[in-house]
Amino acid sequence: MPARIEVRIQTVDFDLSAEVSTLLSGLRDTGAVVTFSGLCRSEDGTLAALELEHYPGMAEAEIRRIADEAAARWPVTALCAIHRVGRIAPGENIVLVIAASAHRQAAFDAASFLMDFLKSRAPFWKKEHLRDGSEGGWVDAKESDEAALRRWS
Amino acid sequence: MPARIEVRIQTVDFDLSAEVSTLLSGLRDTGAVVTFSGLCRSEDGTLAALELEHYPGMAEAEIRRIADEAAARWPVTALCAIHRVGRIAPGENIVLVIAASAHRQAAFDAASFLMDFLKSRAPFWKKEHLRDGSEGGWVDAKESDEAALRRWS
Amino acid sequence: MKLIYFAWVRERIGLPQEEVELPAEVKTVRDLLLWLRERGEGYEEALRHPEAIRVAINQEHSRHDEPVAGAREIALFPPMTGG
Amino acid sequence: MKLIYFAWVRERIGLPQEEVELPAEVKTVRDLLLWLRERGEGYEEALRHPEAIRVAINQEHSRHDEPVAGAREIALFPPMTGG
Repeated sequence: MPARIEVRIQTVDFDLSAEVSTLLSGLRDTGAVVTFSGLCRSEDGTLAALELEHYPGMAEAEIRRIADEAAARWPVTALCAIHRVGRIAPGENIVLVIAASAHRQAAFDAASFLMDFLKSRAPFWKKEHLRDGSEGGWVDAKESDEAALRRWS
Repeated sequence: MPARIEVRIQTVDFDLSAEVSTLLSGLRDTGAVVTFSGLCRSEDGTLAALELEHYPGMAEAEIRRIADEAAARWPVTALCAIHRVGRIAPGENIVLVIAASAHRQAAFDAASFLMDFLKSRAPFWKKEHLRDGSEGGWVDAKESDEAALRRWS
Repeated sequence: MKLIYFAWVRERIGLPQEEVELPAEVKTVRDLLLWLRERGEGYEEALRHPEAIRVAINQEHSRHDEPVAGAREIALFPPMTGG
Repeated sequence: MKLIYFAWVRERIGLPQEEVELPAEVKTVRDLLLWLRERGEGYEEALRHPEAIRVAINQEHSRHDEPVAGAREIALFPPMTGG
């Protein structure tokens, strides 16, 4: 049976339990579920909010291509990726990835792969708004994120 | 600040969202949360339930030793492990591990480490009850679980 | 052909998107970036380091040596910072 | 000294726990397993392959060559299958 794949981009927050139970409903033989939640950090209290911009159409398509690749590499029963856009305050969720499989290693690997590629390949950009009212500017891409892709090749 | 560590053994089910939000409440600078849920599989519909036995006292202590080791190896802000005991039906949760950190790789590694050691070092045993009314017997330990520990040494 | 800009590329150029007619000598993504850079101050500022710009043709990542012929939609943006 | 049994070790021996007085010649975990094995049919069945038995002294895993002297509580069980 092909893996169930769910990809969403939305402004509203999501609930971890609800997303996991919806994704797994009716699926048999799932023994392991790994979730990754990416949260907006406060940056020592200096950050008022992040503003998330994306490329509509391509963002969904690119995440789906990454998920299809993960499903081809590991025996997962379901994969889900939800990315928020718009204004996000410290402590709030930015992104959720879920990977389900019969066994734990495939679930861990697929979730980690999905996050690594989502970070460096999916067309999203973060801008910082600071608590002192100024614009912190666009967040720079990190070399460590690009480097993280190499372990999968 | 030392990592917040929560270890519980209980018969009742747990809620993923509630456990994550309780664990993270008031914690700053957490940007990444990885959860692992281990579920009871149906084994192609042959399984009626698993019965989980544990060594009270040692089970909590051993999981805490594993969590302390994980907190020493990775810069985590919080770790949680909840293991159910008693009778568990297919589709239900058996175990939950949560690892929180500023960055994603530490959260993935700590959660994976915690699960690997919990599986082979924490004193829990599974017995199968089959749908045809017979006892399926005690689940055998897997060599692959023992092998999984070696990648952390 | 439709060009779309995101993040600081969009802010510096001052437009979210535009329709352009490419001259015949613009054959690759790199040619496009160098041609656009000549269109004004905002373009010059956005594309000063063309090698840093990521490009998608018809919503798929493309390298700078790929041809632009036949593209419906080309997007220019900085390295991604989602997740 | 208190001995505690779990899973199929408990089922085969037929007891969840018991108090025993160890003879002086039982010095290590391995000695204990071999001594227990002589106590009856259930013990013989549970401990037929002593090398497969996991042992905890005072609620910490121990190797078979460790001494048992001074232990308050020794637990015998099969390889763990939690998680």
